[in-house]
Amino acid sequence: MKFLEYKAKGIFARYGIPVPRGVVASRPEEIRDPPLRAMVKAQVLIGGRGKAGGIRPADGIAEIRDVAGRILGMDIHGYTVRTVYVEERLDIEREMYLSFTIDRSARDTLLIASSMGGVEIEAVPHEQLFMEHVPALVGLHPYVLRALTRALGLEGHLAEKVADIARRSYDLYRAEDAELVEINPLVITKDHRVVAGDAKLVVDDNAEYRHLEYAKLDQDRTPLEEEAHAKGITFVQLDGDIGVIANGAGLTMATLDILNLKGGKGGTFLDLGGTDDPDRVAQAFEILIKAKPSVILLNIFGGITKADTVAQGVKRALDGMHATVPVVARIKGVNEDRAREILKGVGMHSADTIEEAAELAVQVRRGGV
Amino acid sequence: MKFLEYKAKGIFARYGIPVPRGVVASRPEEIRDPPLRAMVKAQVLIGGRGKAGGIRPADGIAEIRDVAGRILGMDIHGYTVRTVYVEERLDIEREMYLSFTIDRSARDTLLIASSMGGVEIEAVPHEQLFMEHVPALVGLHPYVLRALTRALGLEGHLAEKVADIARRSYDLYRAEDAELVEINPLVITKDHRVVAGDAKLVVDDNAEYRHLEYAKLDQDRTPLEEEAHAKGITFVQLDGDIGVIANGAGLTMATLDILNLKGGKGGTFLDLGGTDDPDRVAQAFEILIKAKPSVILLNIFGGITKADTVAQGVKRALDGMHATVPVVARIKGVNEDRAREILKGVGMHSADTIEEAAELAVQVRRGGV
Amino acid sequence: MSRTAVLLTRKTRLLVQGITGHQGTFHTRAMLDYGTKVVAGVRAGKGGTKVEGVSVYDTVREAVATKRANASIVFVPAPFANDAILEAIEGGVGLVVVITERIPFHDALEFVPYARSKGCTIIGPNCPGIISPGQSKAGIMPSHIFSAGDVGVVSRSGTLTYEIVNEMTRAGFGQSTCIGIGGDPIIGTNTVEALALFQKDRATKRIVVVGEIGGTAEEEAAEFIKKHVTKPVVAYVAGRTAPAGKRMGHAGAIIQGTRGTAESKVKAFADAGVPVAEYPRDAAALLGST
Amino acid sequence: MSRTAVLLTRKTRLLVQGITGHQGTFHTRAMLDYGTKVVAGVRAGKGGTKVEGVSVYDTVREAVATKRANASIVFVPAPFANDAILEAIEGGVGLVVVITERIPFHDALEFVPYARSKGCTIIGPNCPGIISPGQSKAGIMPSHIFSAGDVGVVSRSGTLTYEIVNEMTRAGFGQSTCIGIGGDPIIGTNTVEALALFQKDRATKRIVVVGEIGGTAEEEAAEFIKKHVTKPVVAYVAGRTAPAGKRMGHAGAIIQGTRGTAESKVKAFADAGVPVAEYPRDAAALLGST
Repeated sequence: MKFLEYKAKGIFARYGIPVPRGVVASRPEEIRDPPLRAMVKAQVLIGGRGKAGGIRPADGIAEIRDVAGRILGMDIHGYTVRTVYVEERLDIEREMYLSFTIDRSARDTLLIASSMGGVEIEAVPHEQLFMEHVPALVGLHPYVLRALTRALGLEGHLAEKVADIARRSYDLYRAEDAELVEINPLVITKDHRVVAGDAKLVVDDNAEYRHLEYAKLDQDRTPLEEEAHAKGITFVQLDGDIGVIANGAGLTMATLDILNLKGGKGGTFLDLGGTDDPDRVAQAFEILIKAKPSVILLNIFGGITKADTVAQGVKRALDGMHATVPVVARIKGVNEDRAREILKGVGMHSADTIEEAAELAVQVRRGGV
Repeated sequence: MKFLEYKAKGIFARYGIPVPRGVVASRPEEIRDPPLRAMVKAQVLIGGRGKAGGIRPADGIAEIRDVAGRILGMDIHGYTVRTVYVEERLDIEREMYLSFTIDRSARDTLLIASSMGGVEIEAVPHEQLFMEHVPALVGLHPYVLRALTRALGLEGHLAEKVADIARRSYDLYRAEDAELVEINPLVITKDHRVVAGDAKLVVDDNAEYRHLEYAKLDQDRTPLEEEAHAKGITFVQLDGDIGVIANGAGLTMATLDILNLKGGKGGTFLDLGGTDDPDRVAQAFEILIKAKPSVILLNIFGGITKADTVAQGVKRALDGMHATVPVVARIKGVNEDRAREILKGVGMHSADTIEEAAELAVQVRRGGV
Repeated sequence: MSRTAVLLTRKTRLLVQGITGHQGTFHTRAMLDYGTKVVAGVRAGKGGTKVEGVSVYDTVREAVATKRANASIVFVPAPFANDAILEAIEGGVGLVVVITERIPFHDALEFVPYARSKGCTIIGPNCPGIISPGQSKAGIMPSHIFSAGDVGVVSRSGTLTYEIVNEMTRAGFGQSTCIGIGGDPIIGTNTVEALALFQKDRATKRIVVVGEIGGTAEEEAAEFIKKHVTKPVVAYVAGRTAPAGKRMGHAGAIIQGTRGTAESKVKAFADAGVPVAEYPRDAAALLGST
Repeated sequence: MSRTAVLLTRKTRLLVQGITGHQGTFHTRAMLDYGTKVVAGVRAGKGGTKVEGVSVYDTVREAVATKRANASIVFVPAPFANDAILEAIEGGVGLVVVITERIPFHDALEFVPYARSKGCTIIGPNCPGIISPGQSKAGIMPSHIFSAGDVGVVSRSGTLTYEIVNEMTRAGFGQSTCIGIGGDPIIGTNTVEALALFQKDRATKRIVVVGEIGGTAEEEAAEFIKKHVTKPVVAYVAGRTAPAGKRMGHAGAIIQGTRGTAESKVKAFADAGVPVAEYPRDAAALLGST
């Protein structure tokens, strides 16, 4: 789960992390009582807003509304700006970087900090990064914070403030099941406050059941992905036109790769998982059909999965939606012959291997079959 | 740090563990608004109150005051009752046992429970005990509580209540740096409440700095031990008459043992620790002299400890208190010759080994020297 | 005759946590049919009953004490899985196979290092389990596609592995042990650790690594192979066409910025002298040329 | 010539945490004088300074990176000791000797198992440290009473051990390594673990165990000796006259109910065929007859 900046900042504030004062709006005239020396910031779930012109200064209510009006509706890397955040403009003395994230290799949490803030962390040279693991079994102890503030060259009150923000960020990271808590830039103002200039928060989708309050947030999903998510279906929209559906994430990825090697391009990643419940299969196919693929490529390798009930689900969806989209299927599993029978009834093309199925799908798309 | 029952129950209540309603008093006439069906309970830091007659039922204010008057001032295993706790008398359906304590061998926390409550846990047969470790690194998880309530033969609401009390007891154990959190009996009342019938709490002395609010509690110490504790001196009063002082806990114990083998009996355990600061030594000796020993046996094995400054401290204390108690000393360490000189000046007897020193102390005590 | 294998042999005494659920019951039957010594099931409140002829206990400790179980397979739903896994670790089993998917990784950040500190091996979470063909299966994979042999297989995915193993079996390359290490970002046994086990195992002569996008497990595996693996290794990497920033089904299968791409993984294997199959079925063919 | 020893040898590169304190500075000098390779000190805020010629760093990580320290000795006061110990463990040293006394045992309940999970050995807390005579000292014991030899000494106490070792040295029984395991209830390395190290160590031919009342370390040691120790062992137990329920100086030296008595410990040793000295000085004499 990703969070728009203003929502992330709301959560940060709950943990006592200082954030600038701000107001949110989806139309210029909604902006009331904003900070009068402001930054107007596009709220989109993608980086690079600043360079794209999505973050601009404005002074006074009139200019703020004017600038907001120009930012609202902008397209930033494919994302339409529907919300702006009008925030107190900070007098920046120094910008730093601070984040907690998961280190998969070390199977541990990684604290990353840098005295180079306000830029993409990937662009910061390795020797400019402070990195320290924070093991979940013992938690964040003062020695890490001492090393952190030392690496940032901070002393006295500023060191204490940054250490405190780091401690609170880690609490947030743990308690909110975050994958990423990032403050970039972490700003020292000219009047010696330490404030989260930006706030990025990504929460583990698998922990949604522990944070039901987040379930309805704006997500980085297309409307169809959102619909699939609501139904518990693993679905990603891609930029090709062949609808790929398979069982298992790895197999679905491999099917897309093979399709590509055969000259086709996948328009969907749809992982049926282990299900052979015809109702679930039908639901998944409905999503798939709504994605308007030119052809559907179905690849089931079901050692245990019952192929015939999968086929029933496919048939049910095609019939129910009066869909005429051609289906190329490669089905292996229990009752695979019966499955082929059922799908032949809806005009399905059949293949023995993924490779053949992929080739066939490409041919069908070209109108060659 | 040990706690009188009513103080322990106050802390238990803070953690949401149900305790009976009660009032505390040090004189019968102080008892106001007590539960009218009551148990009057002697508040002493020693077990076996019940058998000694320190816990008695009483009904109505008159009888309660009368019974309290008889309990106050009682001597229970050497402890004078200065406080009574007048508590709601429970209608007991069942008594159980629950505790969290430290398991030194396993270097872990041990949860002990039994469906035999209200008796000394040492007397309960091993097969009647439920025991499960609770590792600090991961904490108390539901599987432990499920096993616990199952072992106690509980189901439904009662199981939930007991699991909840166990969870809260563990929280208390961790947060209060407890060595022991014991509820014995843990009572199920006839109206299906689950209540801590008694409450025992022992907090790690080493964690006193994290719990300064406990520093002034009644402790299981003699007044002289209390005085020593306040001065940071490690001192235990024993029932012999020879004042033993040494440096290091193990060496002090060994000195007491050797004294015993030589026919003497130690009256004090006084561990000087690593200090050779004459002021600290003098303070320790003052405590020792107040214990009125017939002889003092001083044993210093100081590889690094400066023997002469230790001797200066001894002299200062003896001079300052005009004490005439004979001192037998065995001193090894830096400047040990100079130390002997100093102590010879105050009439000290000197020995080369602990064994000789112990023998000499016994002789001196018998007037043989 | 006793054969060696990695982690799981015919002697392994398995208990099933969550045996009374649909999946638990179904796969208990399937594992029994395969010859796995499923000695006990665990489900609080169902102690004393039987599932597929297997005695059910209320706690892991009872199951271990009564039936000398030394491994566990976990089917318990995600919200209760952490508890079940800790119960298994504390109960003293040496191997815990976690089938459950969608466990929050913050839970794994605790139970994975804790298991390690107790000398307990975790496989998964979110994995198909482990099978030593002809000996035992602690997992949900279709048994009939496997055959006993000398190829060790380590994989981040389920059905894709079945596809590859099926082809291997048809081509005559039987398997010593197949470990589905799982598709989550935090897993108990990673690719490098599985490789180390196969390198040591006498029954394993060759190794297949099935990787996918996300993280750097394959890059680390390639590095490890260069330094420590003397047995021939072939690899397949899924997700060559996956876009950046999208989670491809597995919680761990995501390209983040420029990290975790298939190109990087394929290149790392190539640099380590590990042939990488273009199509899944080619893995078996590549094995033939090692 | 390189000699074996337990845990600490002349090659050990020691860092001192809390080097700028009175005790830290004093014992840094003493350890240097003994020949210990004290390669660095750590004290936050004092990085860049020197103590007794030893470079001080702000963090353990810097000290390890710059000076390749592989062991640490902790003099940091109790309220900050947990933090210092965790810093040492995470900093990657393999041995942490904790001199600090009065550390709450709830802290030790965390750092002791955590150290173990990271393959780090903790000695202490509340201990005099460890010395391999003639090689190195990571501790606060008076150096001059020790002599190199073949007796391993494990002890829960400080000065009492000096007394015993002094007598051993006079009687010609030099020591391979002496480990003061500490007087706290929760310690990083216990008597059994020290015995296991001595049993394995080629430089150790005989062993002295110095025990005291409280807990069951000696009973477990006796059991372990019976089963696993082939080298001769003699013992001493302090506290035969200690009353029940009183803490005798060490946090761990307390008879609780009927548990932890000297009688029980002496009996356990006798049952295991371990001679128990009546007087501390007798330990040396008993060694002569083993």
